[in-house]
Amino acid sequence: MTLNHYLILSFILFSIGVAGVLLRRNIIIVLMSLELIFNSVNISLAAFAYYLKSITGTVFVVFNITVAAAEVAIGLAILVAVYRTRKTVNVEELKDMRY
Amino acid sequence: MEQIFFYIFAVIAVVTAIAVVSVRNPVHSALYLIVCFLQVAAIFILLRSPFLAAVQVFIYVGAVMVLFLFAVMVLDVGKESFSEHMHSQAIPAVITVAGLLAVAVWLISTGSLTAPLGPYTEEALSKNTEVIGKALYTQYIFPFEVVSLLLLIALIGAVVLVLKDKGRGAGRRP
Amino acid sequence: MDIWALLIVPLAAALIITFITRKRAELSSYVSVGAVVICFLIVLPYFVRMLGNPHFEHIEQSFLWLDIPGLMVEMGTIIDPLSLIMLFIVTFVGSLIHIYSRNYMHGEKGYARFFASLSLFIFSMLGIVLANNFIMIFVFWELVGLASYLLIGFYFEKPSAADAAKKAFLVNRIGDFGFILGIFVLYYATGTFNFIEMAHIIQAGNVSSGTLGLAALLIFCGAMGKSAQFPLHVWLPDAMEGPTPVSALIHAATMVAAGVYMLARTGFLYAAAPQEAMMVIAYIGGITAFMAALLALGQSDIKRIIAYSTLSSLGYMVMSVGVGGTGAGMFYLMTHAFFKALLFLGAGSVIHACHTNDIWEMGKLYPKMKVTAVTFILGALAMMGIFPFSGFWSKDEILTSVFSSGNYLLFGVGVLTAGITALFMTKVVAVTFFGEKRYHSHPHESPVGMTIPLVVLAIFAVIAGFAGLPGLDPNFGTFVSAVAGSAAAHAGEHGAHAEHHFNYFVAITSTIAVFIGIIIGWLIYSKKSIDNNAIAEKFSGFYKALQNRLYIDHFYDRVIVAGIYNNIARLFNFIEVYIIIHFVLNGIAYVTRQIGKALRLTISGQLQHYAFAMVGGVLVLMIIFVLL
Amino acid sequence: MEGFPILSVIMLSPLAAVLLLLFIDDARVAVVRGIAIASTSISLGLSIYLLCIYDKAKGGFQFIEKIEWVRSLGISYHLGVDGISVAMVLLTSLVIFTGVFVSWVGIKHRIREHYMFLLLLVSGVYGVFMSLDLVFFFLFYELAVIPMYPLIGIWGSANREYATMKLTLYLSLGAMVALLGLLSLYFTAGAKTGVYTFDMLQIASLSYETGYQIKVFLPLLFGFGVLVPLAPFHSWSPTGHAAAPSAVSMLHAGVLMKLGAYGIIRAMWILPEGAQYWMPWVAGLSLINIFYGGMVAMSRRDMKFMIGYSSSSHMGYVLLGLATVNYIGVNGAVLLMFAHGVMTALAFSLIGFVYDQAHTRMIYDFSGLAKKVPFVAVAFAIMGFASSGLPGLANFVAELMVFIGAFKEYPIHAIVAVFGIIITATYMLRCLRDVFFREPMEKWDDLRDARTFVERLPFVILIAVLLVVGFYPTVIVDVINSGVVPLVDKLNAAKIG
Repeated sequence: MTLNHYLILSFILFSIGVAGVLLRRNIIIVLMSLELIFNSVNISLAAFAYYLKSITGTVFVVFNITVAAAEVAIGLAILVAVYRTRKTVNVEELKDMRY
Repeated sequence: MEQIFFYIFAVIAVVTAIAVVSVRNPVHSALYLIVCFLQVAAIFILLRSPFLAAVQVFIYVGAVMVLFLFAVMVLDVGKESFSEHMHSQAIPAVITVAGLLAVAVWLISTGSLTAPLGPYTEEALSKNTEVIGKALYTQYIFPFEVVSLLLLIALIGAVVLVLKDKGRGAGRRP
Repeated sequence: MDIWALLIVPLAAALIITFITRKRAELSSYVSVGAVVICFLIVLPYFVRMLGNPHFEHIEQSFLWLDIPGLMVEMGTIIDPLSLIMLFIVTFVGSLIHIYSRNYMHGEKGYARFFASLSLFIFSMLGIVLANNFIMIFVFWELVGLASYLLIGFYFEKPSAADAAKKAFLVNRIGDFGFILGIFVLYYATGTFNFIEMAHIIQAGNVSSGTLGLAALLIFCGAMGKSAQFPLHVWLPDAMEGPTPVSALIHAATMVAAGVYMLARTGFLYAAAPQEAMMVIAYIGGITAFMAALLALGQSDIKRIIAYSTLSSLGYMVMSVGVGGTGAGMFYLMTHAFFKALLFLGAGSVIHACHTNDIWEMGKLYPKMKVTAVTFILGALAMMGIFPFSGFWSKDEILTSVFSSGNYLLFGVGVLTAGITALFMTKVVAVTFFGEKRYHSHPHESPVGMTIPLVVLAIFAVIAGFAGLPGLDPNFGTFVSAVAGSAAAHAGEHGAHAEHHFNYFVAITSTIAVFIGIIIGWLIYSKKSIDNNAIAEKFSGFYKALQNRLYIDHFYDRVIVAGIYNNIARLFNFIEVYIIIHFVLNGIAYVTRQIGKALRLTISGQLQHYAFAMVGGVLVLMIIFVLL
Repeated sequence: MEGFPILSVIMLSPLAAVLLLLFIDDARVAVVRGIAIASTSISLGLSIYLLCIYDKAKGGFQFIEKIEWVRSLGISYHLGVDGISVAMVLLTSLVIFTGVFVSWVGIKHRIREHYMFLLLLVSGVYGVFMSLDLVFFFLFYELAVIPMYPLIGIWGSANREYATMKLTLYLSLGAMVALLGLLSLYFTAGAKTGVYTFDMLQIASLSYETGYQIKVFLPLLFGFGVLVPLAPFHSWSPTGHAAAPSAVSMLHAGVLMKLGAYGIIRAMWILPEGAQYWMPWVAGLSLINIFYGGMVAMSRRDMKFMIGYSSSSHMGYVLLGLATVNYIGVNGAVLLMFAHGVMTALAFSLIGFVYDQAHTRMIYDFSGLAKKVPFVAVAFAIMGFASSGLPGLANFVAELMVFIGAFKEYPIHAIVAVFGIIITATYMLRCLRDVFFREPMEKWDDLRDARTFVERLPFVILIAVLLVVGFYPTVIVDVINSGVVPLVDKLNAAKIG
C-alpha cells in the first residue's frame, strides 16, 4: 500500500463530492456532497500523517471533523429557516443575490 | 491482506458516494452516505488511526447523519422528478470535474513525497490516541480552545436560526 | 527710536480707532489727527536741523525681519535730506488735510472708518518714505495701495466707487508686478536690498549696464502704477470717487508722488542706467503730461479736472527724472504737494457748498465764499507757474533740465503742456467763481476748520518756490543732491544737475505759453468772445475723444479685461469643466460603470454557477501548474 | 518636561476624545462640544509650546518617541518632529481648534458623529506630520483621508455624493501609488543593510543608485502630488471643498492638502537625486496650477469653487518653492503651506458662515453685504488681501520667499508666478466688490453678523495668526529654517554628486 492509493481514493471521493455540489438541485444533497468532500480531505490528511510519521495531519482531522459538525448544524439550521420562508429546497430558485 | 481490505473499502466508498449524488430520493442518499462514512472510518483504521475511526463513527455516522435524516424528514421532501434532479449546467460540470480528476490523478501518480519525515515511529502512531491527546492539549491548545468556542457558537447559532421568532421586536431590548 | 515712533504712532492710531473708539466718531477723529500731528512734531526738529546742515551724515536704523540662508531682509529706516523733505511734506500736508477732513466728513456714516484708514495711510506712506531697502519700500508700497483702496471705496455702496477702488488696486498691482521683478533682478545682481549698499556696488561698476537698464525699467513700472503714468494712468481719475480730502492727500499730494520719490531714492540706479532706458522713462513722462493736460480740457467735473492736472504734473516730474533732473522732479513734487492739495481742498470746499462736482452748475461763487476763492486762485496761479508763485520755480527747473539735456521735443511738449494747463485752470477758475450764477443750493463759506488749512496751504503754495531759488545756498537742490548713497553724496557727476542755473530763455518761453493759455481761457470762458460750443462743434470728434478719455479706458475694459475674463478665463473653465471633469474624469467613471454593468450580468445569483466557476478556476490553475 | 511624550499627547488627545465621545449620549450636545474643545485645546496649547521649546540651534528630529510594534517586519511606533513638522503641527492645531468652533455654529444634526470623524481625521493628520515610520506614516495618511468620506457624504451640501466619491477615489489612488513607492523603499533599503525596517531615519540615511531614485521618486511624487493637488490631478479638490461642510473644508484645504506637500518633502529628503531629476517637471506643472487654477477661479461664480481653485493655484506656489531646491524657495514653500492653511481655513469658515444663513454661495446672489455683516466683510477682505499677497499678512512673506527663490532657479517660471498674484488679486477683489460692496439688497436684510464669542473666535484667531506671522515672520521661519537647511543641503549634495 502506498500513499498514492489513499490520495487517489481521496481525490475520487473529492471529485464525486464536487460533482454533487455542482449537479444536484436539492440543497440537502448539496450539503451531503460537501460532507463527502470533507471526508475525502480527511482521508488524505490521515494518509499524509501516517506516511510522514507525523501527528499534525491527525490532529487536523480532529479539528476538521469538529468544524464539519458545526458547519452541518448551522447549514441545516439555515436550510430549515430558508425552507420555512421559501417553501423550496431547489438551489436554482434561491437566486435573490442576483444583479 | 491489507491491500484486499483497502480495495474492498475503497470500492464500496466510491460506489456509495456515486449513489449519494445520483439517487433521487434524499432519504436514500442519506443512507448511502452513512455507508460511505463507515468505509472512511475503516480506511482510518488501515491508516493506523483507531481514534479517528472512532470519532468518524461517533460524529459523522452518529450525529451528522442523524441531523441530515432529521432535516430530510422535517422538510418533507419526497422523491424528485427528473427535471428537478439535475442542475442545468450538468454537462460542462461533469466534463470539468472529470478533467480535474484526470489532472489530479496524473499529478499524484507522477509526484513523489519530498516533505521531511516526522518524529514518530510506527509504533507510537499505532497507539496514537495518547499521542493525539498530548498534542491537542499542549501544542494545539489554542486552536483547540478556538474550535470548542466555535462549536458553542454553532450550537447557539443553530438554535437561534431554527427557533421560530415569536414576538419579534417586542422584546428586542431587555 | 523716535524715528520708529513715526511708524508706530499712526499704526497705533489706526488700531485704536478700529478696536476701541470705533463707535465714537468724534474721539476717533481726534486720535487720528493727534497721531499725524505728533508725527509732524517728530519730523520738525530733524527738518530744521537739516536746513542748517544739509550734508549731515544720514541715519540708518534697522532690525532683522527675516533671516534665512541666502536671504536676509531688514526693516530699516533712513533719515537723509530726501526722506526728511518727503516726511515734512507728508506730515505737514497730512496734518492740514486731517484737520480739514474733520469738518468736511462731519456726519458721514463711516466717520471712524475714514479716520482709521487715513491713519493707516499715513503709517504706510511714512513707511515708504523711511524705507532703507527695497523689500521694505515694497511692503509699504503695497500698504498704501491698500489704504488707497479702502479710501477710494469709502462709499462702497456706490457701484462706481467699488469699481474704482478695485481698478486702482489692480492697476497698481500690474505696476508692482514689474517693480518686484526689478527688485529680484537687482537683488541677484548686487546681493542686497539695502539702498546704500546697493548704490555702492553699482557705483563700483560691478553690474552690467544691460542689467541696470532692465532693472531701472522694471522698477519704474512700480512708479508707473503708483504715479499713474501712461499707460497705467487710468485709475487715478476714477479714484476721485473717494472723499475729496482723500483725493487731496493720497491722489495728489503724497501717494501718487511716491513713485517720483522712489525714483529719487533709487537715483543711483537711474544715474547708472543706460541712456535708452532713461529716454523711455522721460518719454512716458512727457506723453503722460501732455495727454493728461488734453484730457483735463474735456472734463467738466471739478475733481476730475484737477485729477488730470495731477496726472499731468506727475508726468512732468517723471519726465524730469527721465532726463536726469531728479532734484528738479523732487522740487516740483514738493511745490505740487502744496498747491495741488490746496486746489483739491478748495474744490472740496466748493463741492461741500454746492453739493455737486460739475463746474457748470456752480458759477459766481466768489462773493459767497471769498476765502475759498482767493486761496483756490492762488493755488491755480501756482499750478500754472506764474512768477513768483512756487509753481514757476519748480516748473522752470524741470523745463531747464529738459532743455539742457538736449531733448528739444520733450521741451516743446513741456511748454505746450504748460500752456494747456493754464488754459484749463483758467477755465476752472472762471467758470466756478465768476461768470453768471448757475447753482441751485445756497452756498456759504466753509467753517474755520476747513478754511484754515486752505490759508496755510495757500501761503506755502505761494512761497515754497523760494526754497529752490537759484543762487540760494543751501537751496532745495543741495538737499536733494545730498541724498544718502547717491553719487552726488560722494561728489559724483550727479552734482552737476544740482548746480541749477536760471535759464532766461526757458523761463520766458514757458511764461509766454502760460499767458497765451490764460488769455485764450479768459476769452472763451469769461469774456465769451470765443464761443465755447462753436469750438466744441468744430472739433467735435476730438472733443468727444477727449471726453471719452481718448478711449483708453474703453480699450482696457473692452479688449484687455473682457479678453481675459470672457476668453481666457472662460476657455480655461471650459477645459476644466468639459474636458477634464466631464470628458476625462466622468468619462473614466462612465466606462468603469459600463464595464461593471456588463460584468454584472454574470452575477446570476445561482450558487452553483459560482461553485462551477471556482472549480473551473482550480482546474485552469492546475493545468497551468502542470504545464509549467 | 523631560520625558513627557508631548507628540503622543498632541496626537492622541483628539483620538482619546473620539473614544470618549463613543460613550456620550447624542442629546448631550454641550458635553460633546466640551470634549471636542478640550481635546483640541490640549493639542493647540502643546503645539504652541512645542514651537517654543523646539531647539532651533540643534535642528533635526527632536522629541523622539519609539516603541517597537512588529519586530519581525521592522515596524515601530516612532514619532519625532523637525522644524517643518513643527510648523505643520501648529497649523493643524490652529485649524482644528477653530474648526471645532466653526462646526459649533454650522453643524446642526448628528453633532457627536461629526466631531468624532473630525477628530479622528485630525489625529491622522498629526500622525502623518510626526511619524518617522513609513508604516505608521501611511496608516495615518489613510486615517486622515478616509473620514472625509462620511464627513462630506453625511454633512455635505449640494452634490455631496459625487464629491465624496471622487475625493475618496482620487486620494485612495494617490495613496496606493505612494504605497508602492514606500514598499519599494522598504525592500531596497532592507536589501542594502540586511535589516528590514520601516524606520524613515534609517531609510533616509542610505544612499541609493541614481536610476533607482529617479524611478521610485515618480510614484511618490504622483501619490502625494494628487493630494497637493498637482495639476492635472486637482479636480477632486474644488468639488470636495464645495460640497464639504465648513469645518471640513477648512481642514481639507487648510491641512489635508499640506499632507501631500509634506509627503513630497519627505520623498525629496529620502531620494535627493530623484528629486533633483524631477523638480524641473514639478516647477513646470506648478505653473499650470498657478495660472490655470487662477484662471478657472476667475471664471467661477460659486465662492467655494473659487476658493477651491484658488487653493490649487496657491499650492502651485508651494510646489514651485519646493522645486527651487534652495533655502529661500523651500523655506518659502513651507511657510506658504502654513500661511495658506490659515488663510484658506479663514476663507472657508467665512463662506460657510454666510452660506449657512443664506443657503447660496453664488457671487451674483449677493450685493452690499458689508452693510449687513461688517465683521464678516472685514474678515473676508483680510482673507482676500492675504490671498493676493498683501504685505503685513503671512502669505506675502511666504510668496516673496518663493518668488525670490524661484527667480534664481527658474526666472521665467518666477515671472509667470508673480503674474499669478495679479490674477489672484483680480478675482478676490471682484468677489469682494460684488459680494460685500455696492448697494445692499433687501433680501439679505435679516442676515446676521458674527456677534457671539463662539462665532467670532475662529475668525479672530486665524486673522491674528496671519497678522503676527505677516508682521514678524521670524517667529516661525526660524523653526522652519532649521528643518529646511539639512534638507536642502542633502539635496544640493545630490546635485553635485
